[in-house]
Amino acid sequence: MTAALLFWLAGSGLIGLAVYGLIVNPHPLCKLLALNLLGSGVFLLFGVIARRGAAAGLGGDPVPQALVITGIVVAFSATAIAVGLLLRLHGEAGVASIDEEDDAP
Amino acid sequence: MPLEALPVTDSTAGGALLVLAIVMPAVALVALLGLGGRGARTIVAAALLVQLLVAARVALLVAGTQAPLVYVVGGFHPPLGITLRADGISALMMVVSAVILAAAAAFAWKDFAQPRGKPEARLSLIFWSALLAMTSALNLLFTSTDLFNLYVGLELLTFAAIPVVAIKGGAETVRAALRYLLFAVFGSMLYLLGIVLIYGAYGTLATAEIAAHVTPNAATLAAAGFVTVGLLAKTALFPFHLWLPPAHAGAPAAGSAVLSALVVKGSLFLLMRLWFDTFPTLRAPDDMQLLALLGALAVIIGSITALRQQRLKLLVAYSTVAQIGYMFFVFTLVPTDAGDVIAGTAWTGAWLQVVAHAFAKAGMFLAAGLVAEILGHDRIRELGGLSAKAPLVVLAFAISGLSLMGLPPSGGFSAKFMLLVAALAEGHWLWAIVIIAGGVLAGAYVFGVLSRMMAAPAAGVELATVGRGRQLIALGLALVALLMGLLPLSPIAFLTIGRLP
Amino acid sequence: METGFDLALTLLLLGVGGWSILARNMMTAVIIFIAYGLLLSLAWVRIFAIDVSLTEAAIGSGATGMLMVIAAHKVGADARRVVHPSRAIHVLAGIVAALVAVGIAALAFVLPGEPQSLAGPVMERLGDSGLGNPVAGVLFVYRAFDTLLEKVVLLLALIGVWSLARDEDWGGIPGFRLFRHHNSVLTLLARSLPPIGFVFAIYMTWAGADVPGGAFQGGTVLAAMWILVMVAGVRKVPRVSSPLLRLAIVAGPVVFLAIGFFGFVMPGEFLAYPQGYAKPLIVVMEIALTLSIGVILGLLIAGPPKGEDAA
Amino acid sequence: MIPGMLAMIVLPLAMALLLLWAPLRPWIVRALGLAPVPGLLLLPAAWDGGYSSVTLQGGWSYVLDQPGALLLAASTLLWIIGGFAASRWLAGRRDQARFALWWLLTLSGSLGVFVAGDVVSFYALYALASIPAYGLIVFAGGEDDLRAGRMTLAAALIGEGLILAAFVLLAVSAMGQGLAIAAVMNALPQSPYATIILILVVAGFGLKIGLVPLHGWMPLSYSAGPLAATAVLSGATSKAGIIGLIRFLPHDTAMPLAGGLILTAGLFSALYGAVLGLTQNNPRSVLAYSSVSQLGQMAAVLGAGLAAGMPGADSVVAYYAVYHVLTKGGLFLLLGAQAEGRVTPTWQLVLAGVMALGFAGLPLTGGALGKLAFKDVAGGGATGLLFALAAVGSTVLMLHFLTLVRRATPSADRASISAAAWVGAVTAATVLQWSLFSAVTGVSAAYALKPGVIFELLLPVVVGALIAWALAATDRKRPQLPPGDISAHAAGFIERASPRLAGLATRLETEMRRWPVSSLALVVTLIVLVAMQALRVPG
Repeated sequence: MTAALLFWLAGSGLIGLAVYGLIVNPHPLCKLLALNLLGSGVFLLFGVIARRGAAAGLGGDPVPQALVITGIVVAFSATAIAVGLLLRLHGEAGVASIDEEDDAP
Repeated sequence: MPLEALPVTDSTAGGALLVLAIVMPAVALVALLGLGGRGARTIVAAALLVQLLVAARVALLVAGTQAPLVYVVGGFHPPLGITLRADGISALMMVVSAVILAAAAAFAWKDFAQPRGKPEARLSLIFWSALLAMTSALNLLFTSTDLFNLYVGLELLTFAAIPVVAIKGGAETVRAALRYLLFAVFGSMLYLLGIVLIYGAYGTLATAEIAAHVTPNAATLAAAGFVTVGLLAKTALFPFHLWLPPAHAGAPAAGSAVLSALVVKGSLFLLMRLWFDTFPTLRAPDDMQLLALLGALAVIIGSITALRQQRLKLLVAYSTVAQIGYMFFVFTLVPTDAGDVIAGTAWTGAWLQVVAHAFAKAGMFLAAGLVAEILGHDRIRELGGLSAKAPLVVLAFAISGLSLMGLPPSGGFSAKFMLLVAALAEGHWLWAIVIIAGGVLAGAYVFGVLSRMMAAPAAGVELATVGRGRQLIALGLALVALLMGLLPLSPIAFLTIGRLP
Repeated sequence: METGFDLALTLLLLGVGGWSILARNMMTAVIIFIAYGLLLSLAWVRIFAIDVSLTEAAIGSGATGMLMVIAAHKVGADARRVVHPSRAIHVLAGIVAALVAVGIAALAFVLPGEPQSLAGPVMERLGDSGLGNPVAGVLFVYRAFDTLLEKVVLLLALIGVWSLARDEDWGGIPGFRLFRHHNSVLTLLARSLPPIGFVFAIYMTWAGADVPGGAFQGGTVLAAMWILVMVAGVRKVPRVSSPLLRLAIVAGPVVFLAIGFFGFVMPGEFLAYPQGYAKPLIVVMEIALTLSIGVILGLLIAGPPKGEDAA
Repeated sequence: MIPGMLAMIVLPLAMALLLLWAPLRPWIVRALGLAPVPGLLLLPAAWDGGYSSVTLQGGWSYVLDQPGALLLAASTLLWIIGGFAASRWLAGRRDQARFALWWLLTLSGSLGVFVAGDVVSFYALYALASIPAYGLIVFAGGEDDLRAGRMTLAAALIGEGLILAAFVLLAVSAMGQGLAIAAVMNALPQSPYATIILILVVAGFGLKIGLVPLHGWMPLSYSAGPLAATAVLSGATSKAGIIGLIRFLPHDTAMPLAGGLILTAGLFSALYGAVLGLTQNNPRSVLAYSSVSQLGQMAAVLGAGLAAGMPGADSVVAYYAVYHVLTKGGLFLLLGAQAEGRVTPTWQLVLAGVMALGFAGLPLTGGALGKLAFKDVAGGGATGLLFALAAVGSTVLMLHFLTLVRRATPSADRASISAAAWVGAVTAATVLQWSLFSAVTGVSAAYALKPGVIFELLLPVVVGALIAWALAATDRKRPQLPPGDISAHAAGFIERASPRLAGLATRLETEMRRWPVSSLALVVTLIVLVAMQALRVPG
């Protein structure tokens, strides 16, 4: 079970990194990347919880695993819309920025 | 250690209606995409009509049996499967959202028409699909009892709202949509983290099972924190409202109406559901002061900012920021001992605020949309001549404003009065002062706009004519908010049907 | 030995993840993120979640990575033009992020009591459905409602991306934001790989009922093949208004909904399967879904329709 | 009675609604004087002193008692006279409908508030009487009008807020006993919030009646806007504050301290208004200060009644107010008639002088009867002396007003309010006052004709006249103060400071709306929320 513990720590660290990046990285694409990292960290924690619940001859609890799959698809959908939006914004404004005041002249 | 099993709740008569409420819009959405946008409006009209009937039937059944409707999807009981459940507040919100969605659709009927004989139009396909998805997502949020299923519902709602915001194109609205999406996804990730912890602690995602076993251990407290904060981001409570004003001001009028009236309420509903029904024993009104504090800041700063807006739609959007604030007092104002008169008063006041704001704000956004159409702009300084040209629009704005100001008779007054009674009875003087001050500020911004509307038109301004039907829709929604004020000022029993403990 | 591997993997994940956050160049950040995704799928294998590992590799790293590479290619130059927040914000963000990370990490040691698991109940009733893969069981039997809604989410993502088309381009061809190479090797690959990929995708889907795999993994393979064909210019890209394309998009959800509603008739519950027919129905549904998912993923990556000339 | 009460509230609202239909607009504008007519049905109640009430579905209730009926009678007549004057003044003007809309809304509230029987109805009708007045004041759209309108609206909204707080506390005190005014007032003496409720009631309604130092908005407000509107606002709607004090000060319990304080505040207002009014050169502003003084006397009498626990004070004050409703309205209408461009005939000046001195208690006027009626409540001794001093002040102030009226150069405004309007109003005041005296006091009106009584009433007037003569004779330049004096200064300060405060709030909002700040705040909120919860749970 050390793997589970190690990956829990990895997940926590990844969430911390992602939160940091989400706050300070100004470009929406970087924020999007941070969000995906945040998502993967959360999913990893769920995976560890699944692993803790190994029983009935399975290596992990299948319910969280199935939920993570759904979660990954939902996160991907968000990414697709966000990429569409930021490319359109880039096309319209010349630069994709999320705060008006971040548009450096 | 498996948790001790709760008595199994089976589907009740009429429970299948809940499935229909969620799945029928999805069926319509699939049909819309598959058949192309050409039959879009027919499909939407049918779907929303079904929605109205289903919601009304659900409300009648809940009121008739005085018990919640339950549907166990696929026959698999929790914790394996998912159960849908409609209690009093679910039924109320289902009816409210069905009515407002239908009104918004009727309002948008011409704007998003598919030109006859032309190839499928983008506006038509996108707008109607998004509206259908919203319907489905809202009903899911109102009835699901599975935390992960609710997560899917939250995302569905956000993804349905994004195209409505971005549909007009233009850098401003696209940026608004992007802000909204990124911040909302941030929120949902935090929510998801919370439910991961809950699953880790309790091995189930069903709200009833969690409520029965919840203990205030570290994991649960952290989970509650994550879930709450995630939902705050989606509800746009100050200072997490960064996305709301540009998004709600940038969408087409019917879209803004639905976004402000219903979409922000989806996550708020879930937040209330969680604290009152899922972690009832965890909620200590004193710890919730933080939420009340943010709510108070929202009321004051949102109202002042609204007062200083130059554009009507932004003013209305900031008014939403302020009005959301009132709803967050409920977490402190409802005492923990159930059955208390004060508890019933605060609870009823909060739901009246949710519903009255939904109708008033929908009416106001539709009126603001008509204003922009008549004048060709929505600069508040140049609203002159409206009252002569379109008195019904001004009337709709005024009546909605009455409810937002909290003057009787209106739902807004009843809500505010009951929240005030609860606040003062429990000695929350500060919150009472904020609620009253918010009403004064709302009076100032509503009156500021009304007096401009009444002014003489500037010379040489061409005013367009808008259809009587759409004016009446805006007016009708505002009147609902007004008529709610005729309800007696006492706790409403319907709102407590089927509440857990 | 194994612990050493896990430790190394943990450190790598944190290092690579951190690098992708801190990298100044967006393209670098995105490419590192793809590498991170592959490392992550390795981690998923280590905690016995093969289905998740495949999904992570296909969607989390593959499809997401592809979208981000396209975006970084277009907007990479923005990096010089955006304004960074002040140092104070950096410091505060660092502090709160560290607090959150430490807080969550600490929970590992205090998760209450014995681990909770639904593995037992899942296996107990899995036999009724005839499926061999418990994850597929959860996705298509116990929590099929989630999965159904997730398909709606996917459709909505497509609507969201399409909503960004300009009105005059509507009905046109999804603008492949990829560079069009008329390159013989690519053409050769585009002609030879798809049949193999197609068979592989169907196999993954069909096998998903019993062993790790399923509609999503299959769909991703299908999408990859389709994109390859389009990029190489071997087949024309269909218009978004094409009825055939629309049919492919909704096929999966339609079959899913139809089976769901049939449940009302037999055995009498929405999204329940008639006794003994669960597995065949699920396989049919999964095949339809694979097709739809493949097309939708391809379209999501392709982006909103562009004018004739841009295609 | 009951249909009358409802018709009185609903008819103006219905007429306002009909304004939506363009073809009807000219007719409604012409019929403004008919809108208050249902109120006439309730006139008899002023004499018979009966009590009737009705409770509608949803707890809305309406009552008619003598104080309400007295105020209602005078206000209805003033609104009718004012309505016809306004219709005539509006003839041929642009934006007639807009004026009519605000007029009708104010009318509905102004009369309705006298019969409101439950807290919610009262609050609604009070708001209707106060807030739409804004539209009347800013009607012409001049810079001064807008400022006056803003001040009035601010005072009205803040007053609403104070009253709402008082009402909610009353509802909390009477939890479970309904929201009828009688029920909540029953619970007041035992309420733990009694003190604060009284403070809120006095401050809230004090704002409406310009109780010093809450009077700053009144001279500004009465100096702006069309005179027909000022007439009804100063005469009728200001009495919403009086009925508020009547309804929401306790009746049956003697509260010496609270009553004494209100008495003091009222008397201070009475003297303050009389003296400070002399610093004004605009006749409208002078009349406003006179209102401050007169309404202050009414508050003082109510305070004296509360201190002594005399329920009869309500009717007496309402009776005294009757004269003020019609005469104050009448004097504003006089200014409107005067502006017509003709020199005011001497008989009109004399009549106006007599009626204006009625405020000081000139014998045989209606005002003198009012003062006789409240003499018992007000008491003698030092208080009586102060009331007499107020009468002296009123005399000086009204003579100052007459000088201004005589000197006034008719303005170029093509206003045309007929002199019949103001003469009608003051006549109605006198007739009502004489015919009601015995019904209210139980003493025959002949009492007012006794030489001793006449002498007592005449004394302050004579003293006042002498002071006025002395002031005129010294020919010293009188100090000038801006309308609203210190209170206007304070309001001006707030007016200048509030944009800065609001600017601060919006800057804060802009800052919080930046992504890094907002997202940082989100995570901080998370940490604080979890920490708070964790600290509460031991371990």
